[in-house]
Amino acid sequence: MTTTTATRQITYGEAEREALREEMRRDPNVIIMGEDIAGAAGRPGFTDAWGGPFGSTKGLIQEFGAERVRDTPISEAGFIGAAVGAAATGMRPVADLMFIDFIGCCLDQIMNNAAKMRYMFGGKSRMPLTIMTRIGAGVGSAAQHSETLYSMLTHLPGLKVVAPSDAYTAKGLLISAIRDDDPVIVCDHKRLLGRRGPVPEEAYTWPIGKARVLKPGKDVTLVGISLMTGVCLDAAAALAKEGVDAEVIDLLSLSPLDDEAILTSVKKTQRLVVVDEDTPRCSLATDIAALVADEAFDYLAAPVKRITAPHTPVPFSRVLEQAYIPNAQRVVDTVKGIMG
Amino acid sequence: MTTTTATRQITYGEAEREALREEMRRDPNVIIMGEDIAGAAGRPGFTDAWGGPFGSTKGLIQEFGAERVRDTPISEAGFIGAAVGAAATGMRPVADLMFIDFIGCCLDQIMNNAAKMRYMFGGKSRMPLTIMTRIGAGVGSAAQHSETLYSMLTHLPGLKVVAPSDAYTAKGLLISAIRDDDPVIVCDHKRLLGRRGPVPEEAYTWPIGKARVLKPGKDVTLVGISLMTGVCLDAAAALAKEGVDAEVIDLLSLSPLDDEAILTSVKKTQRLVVVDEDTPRCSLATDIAALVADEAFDYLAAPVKRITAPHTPVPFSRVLEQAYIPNAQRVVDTVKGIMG
Amino acid sequence: MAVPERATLLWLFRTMATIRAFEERHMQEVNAGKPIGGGHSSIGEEAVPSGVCAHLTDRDFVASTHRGHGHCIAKGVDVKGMMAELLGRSTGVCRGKGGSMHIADVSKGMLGANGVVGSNLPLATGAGLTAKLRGQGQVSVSFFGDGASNQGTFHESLNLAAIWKLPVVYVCENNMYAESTPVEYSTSVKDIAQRAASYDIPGVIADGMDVLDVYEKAGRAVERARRGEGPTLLECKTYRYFGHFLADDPHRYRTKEEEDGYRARDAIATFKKRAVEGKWLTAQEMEAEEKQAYSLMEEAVRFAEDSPPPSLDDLLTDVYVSYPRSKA
Amino acid sequence: MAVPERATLLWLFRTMATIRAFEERHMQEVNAGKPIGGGHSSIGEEAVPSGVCAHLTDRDFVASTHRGHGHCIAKGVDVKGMMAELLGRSTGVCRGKGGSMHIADVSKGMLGANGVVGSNLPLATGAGLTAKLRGQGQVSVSFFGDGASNQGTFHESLNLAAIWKLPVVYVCENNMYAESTPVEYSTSVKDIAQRAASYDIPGVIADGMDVLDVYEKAGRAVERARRGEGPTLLECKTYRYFGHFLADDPHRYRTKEEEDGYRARDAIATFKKRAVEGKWLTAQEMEAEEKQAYSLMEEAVRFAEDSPPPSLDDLLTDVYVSYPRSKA
Ligand SMILES: Cc1ncc(C[n+]2csc(CCOP(=O)(O)OP(=O)(O)O)c2C)c(N)n1
Ligand SMILES: Cc1ncc(C[n+]2csc(CCOP(=O)(O)OP(=O)(O)O)c2C)c(N)n1
Ligand SMILES: [Mg+2]
Ligand SMILES: [Mg+2]
Repeated sequence: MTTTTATRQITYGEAEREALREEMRRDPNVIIMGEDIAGAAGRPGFTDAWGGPFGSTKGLIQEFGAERVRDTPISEAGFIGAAVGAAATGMRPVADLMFIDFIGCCLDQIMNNAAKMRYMFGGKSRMPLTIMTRIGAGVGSAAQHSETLYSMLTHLPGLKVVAPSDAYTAKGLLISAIRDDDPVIVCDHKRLLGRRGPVPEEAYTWPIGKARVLKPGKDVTLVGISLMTGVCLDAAAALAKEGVDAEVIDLLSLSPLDDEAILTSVKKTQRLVVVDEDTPRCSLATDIAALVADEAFDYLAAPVKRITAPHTPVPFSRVLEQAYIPNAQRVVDTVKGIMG
Repeated sequence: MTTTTATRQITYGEAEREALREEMRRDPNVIIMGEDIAGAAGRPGFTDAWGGPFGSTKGLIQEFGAERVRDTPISEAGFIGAAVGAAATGMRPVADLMFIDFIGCCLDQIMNNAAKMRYMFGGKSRMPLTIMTRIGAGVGSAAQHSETLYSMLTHLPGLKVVAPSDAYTAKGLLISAIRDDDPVIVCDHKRLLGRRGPVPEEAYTWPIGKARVLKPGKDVTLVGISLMTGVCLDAAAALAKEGVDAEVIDLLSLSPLDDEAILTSVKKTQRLVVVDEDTPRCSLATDIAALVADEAFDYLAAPVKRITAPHTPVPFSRVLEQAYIPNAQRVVDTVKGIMG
Repeated sequence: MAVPERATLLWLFRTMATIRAFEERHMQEVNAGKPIGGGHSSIGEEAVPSGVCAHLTDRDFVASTHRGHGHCIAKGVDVKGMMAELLGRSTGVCRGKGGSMHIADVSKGMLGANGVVGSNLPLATGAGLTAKLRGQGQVSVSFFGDGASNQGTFHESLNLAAIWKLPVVYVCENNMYAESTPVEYSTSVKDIAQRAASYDIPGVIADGMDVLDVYEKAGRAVERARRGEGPTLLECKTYRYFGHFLADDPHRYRTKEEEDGYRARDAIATFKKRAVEGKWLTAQEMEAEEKQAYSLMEEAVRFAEDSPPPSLDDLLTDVYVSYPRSKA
Repeated sequence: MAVPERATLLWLFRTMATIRAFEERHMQEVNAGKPIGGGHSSIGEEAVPSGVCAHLTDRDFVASTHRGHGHCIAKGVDVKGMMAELLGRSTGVCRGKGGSMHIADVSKGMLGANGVVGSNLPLATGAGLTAKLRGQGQVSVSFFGDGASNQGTFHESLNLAAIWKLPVVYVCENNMYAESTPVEYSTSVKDIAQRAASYDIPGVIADGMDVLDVYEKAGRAVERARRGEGPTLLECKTYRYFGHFLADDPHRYRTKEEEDGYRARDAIATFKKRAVEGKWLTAQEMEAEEKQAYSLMEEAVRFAEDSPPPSLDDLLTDVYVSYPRSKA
């Protein structure tokens, strides 16, 4: 399940578009809603002007029409709440939240309605809602368009949260999210959207709650999330040259967490470094560190390390932004510090 | 600094009211805004009908008038955003968010404006904003009025977050919050509001970022937050009877975190149990566990334990709600499990 | 105004009487300390859910508020299951996990009471979207208060429903107060219906103390929605006789005279009088309905009290639980 | 319409010319790949900030949008510091930490561009509250787009300002598009000014391509605010000549003819023509102003390029940093 034999290479964004198209064909209840997901809404002669701010929905309106590929006004609480209401009444909506930084405009609908209805109603309702959103720094968009922030959503019971790391997992996780009867937030790193990778043409799922080992190793476990998985792989390659055999886990699902995969790895390697672009407090990084400090305590040979962004907003200036984002060198240095 | 010699006993809620009154007298820029904080707004003959849903602002409108003790419509994004704007332009507002569960209605204003402006503007602005809000389960209010949730706010850079545990710290921390030039969220547990304790009459501050040791001990460190501090003290008393000498740390500030206090204690006791009413993922509990698993690793003699609410919404039925909230017995059992 | 047919009149009366009996009985239980957490009584406002829901079937949707018992009853939710819910029993409509502020029965199209003011308007809008996409003439109703009309969700929802011509009726229950805050303080317009102008949709005012006026105007709004002509904002002027929640003393913010004025126009009493005068229904049959409503409540309380509370296992069901694994 | 006095006319022209020169120069830098992150050009819309801010002093407040360069310039923010900010230099008005979407200068009453659509309206409302409490006749202005008028914050802010009679002018820059979305799709009313009816406040439409019309109508709104009579909603119909952001090709969603129509009414060109015809200002002095504006931009770019980037220490300043201690 950790690899694909596909040879066709497409981008992460194209893989997601394929997932959407296949699921919309498969199930007429699947609809997409968001700002400029088609573009030029209602303007005669100008269909699909944008196809989504990141092109993720390009071409879908031609096939599925404006009822199912539905541009919205700038009203995040309104249209995401409407997606929640549609999901509660039998549709299977995908809502596009352009940037995760805008979560504060619609969090009430997500946390108080989408995440809680099934529980509050004693299990007598379903909430097959998917929210796609974009995370991460590195493109010069500064403090209000560069957050990672998935830790905040992972904190909330009732939500599932995933963060694909490449085109293959992007398609598989998005299909799983759409088919899931609980609300799922899909966090796409903006710097992954254009990256190519092998993707099968047919529909397939990547199970929500399942991490994968991208590189086996015996000396230290590196857990990466989203873009940081690549940083871990780079660091592992550099470490290999210095004789350190790192195992790289690509987390993929933040909630539920694949604690088995993490614990199994750490019990073998006895060392853990979590690499997380989110800010450090009450984060995925602390979450995984705490898990291991409890359940793999007897196996640990060194302090559990976290490499994260600093506890600050994202700065604009390129030199600062680059310093903000965790990189392979920091991982290498940290690993060396605990290899003792 | 950990105790007071005051003998006068007042409730936690009264202590906060005193803090507000004293700060409003001291600084004409201090204003309070919120729903029903006076009540019967604009109705001739009916001043101060409520004095706040929890009575925290009772009597203030008589002394300071409706301009400074300002009832608001139900518009959390609007009035909390207005408090942010007022703070950016020279006022020192205290905004009342009735329950932390409503944070999703106004989070954008808090996370994108209040928390980031100082940083985004290169340090050229101040944000002396205080937000008072209520947390915690146990009063039968179910899923949308019982959340603890401070972990989510602690995650956000630029915000300070405090959670007093008694009347004394409630007054001292609220005064510190009001005088602080950064935004501070004060989380009051609804079940603490009516509890009495000794409180000095004059104004005093409890420093933000400072925990306190409420009971020294040598065998295990219990970290409590808000209502859970009392749970830790109860557990410590029960453990003492069984010969286990627990140290109880009352966290008080969630952001910034008093990591020195925690590390010093754990280096002595070699064992840590964090007791946190918030849900478990990406929480204060994991945050503190991760800190210790990194920086006090060499001192640890046992797995780092967290006792939290389960990863579910808060249930209504009393039997379920009681099972939801961490209690002293769970702490005792957990400590015994790691004393071996 | 045309008088509705007899079956409708009887339904309207029975529904109002059932709501009142339910609220009174619940209040009694709360005062006896039984369900913790209290609740928000809708006594005085019975005409609104009754007059509106008379036009709906189980296939239509309602999204409700913290003051939601009346909406549930008018939407056909089982009264015994409701009472069991409020007493936290496993036989409750939400198996005891929701309580008063989250009482729901999706199988009846009742999408839940809601503890967050203004939070239900987008939900109802989304249910309206489902209705539109399904194309089977379903309608969605949002009930919300005067206070809620100042939330941003009001604006966003009405705009969405207007541009998409969704079959939604936005029913503002203007009972003049949001907690202790008078509507003339909180709200920049005299009539909330006036705000329909911001969306180019009809804004209609009904007398919320007159079930036939509500019935008639809601009927027009529902028909418009079913015809695919889009949303309506229907403001019903009404009054809650008791405090915001059961422990609230409303005389801290309003006069006894004001209350008396509304009680003198009590929707149930007025209807009875007119029905007898107009010979629509007899006093006897209406009294029988009322008696029946109260005895139903006895039965409901007995049912609830005979039911077990949820089992501790229920704490962790109805949500995927990932962490800590099986340890909560 | 009375023609403003000569100094005002000159200020209006100079401000419009400076905004355009700034935007053009910035676009040039972006196209050369210098500042990453791009930016949102306000070319075509210069008349709006110019006509509004002509009535303000440094003691008044402005809260701005993602398309904020023009608002900054009209509010008197130093152009060199702005250019340095956009190029990420330590001499930027935000020391390089904010960038285009968060450019600000609180000392000039400029409370920041804002990257979240609709997020500035509550801020401006709060600044209006400060003004009201201070009682010194200060005024607060929120600029926002047609798209932003569908956000809940619009509704909540205007209601608050109306009930509290705050001295705020809400200026809607209706440029007919929110990204690629036409206003007639997103918005349930023909004129956004119509939404003033929801708050019982004046709703005024100005021709955003005519600086004198904006100047006159904004003047009335500002005076009303200064007199303590409360807020105004002022809709300025305008147009952005370029894409939503600099890489956006607007011909994917609008016609060349539509663009040409607006360009034919270009605010700067029209003003020049009228000023010469009316003998308010000479062509020479206006050309001198324009030249001056372009050479100021040369200077600004040079200043920026000669300035160092922030030091790495700046990453952790201007925010309390608690964790991880000094390790980031
Ligand atoms: C977002 C939010 N803010 C505040 C509250 C607290 N609260 C509960 S009911 C209520 C008043 C609601 O007034 P209205 O909408 O008029 O409904 P009514 O109670 O009169 O039926 C308030 C402020 C809440 N539940 N949710
Ligand atoms: C809350 C939020 N949603 C979406 C966006 C993405 N976005 C940035 S600008 C914009 C369009 C804004 O349109 P309008 O308010 O008309 O302003 P204009 O760009 O036309 O000046 C959108 C959707 C955002 N920045 N914030
Ligand atoms: Mg009301
Ligand atoms: Mg626009």
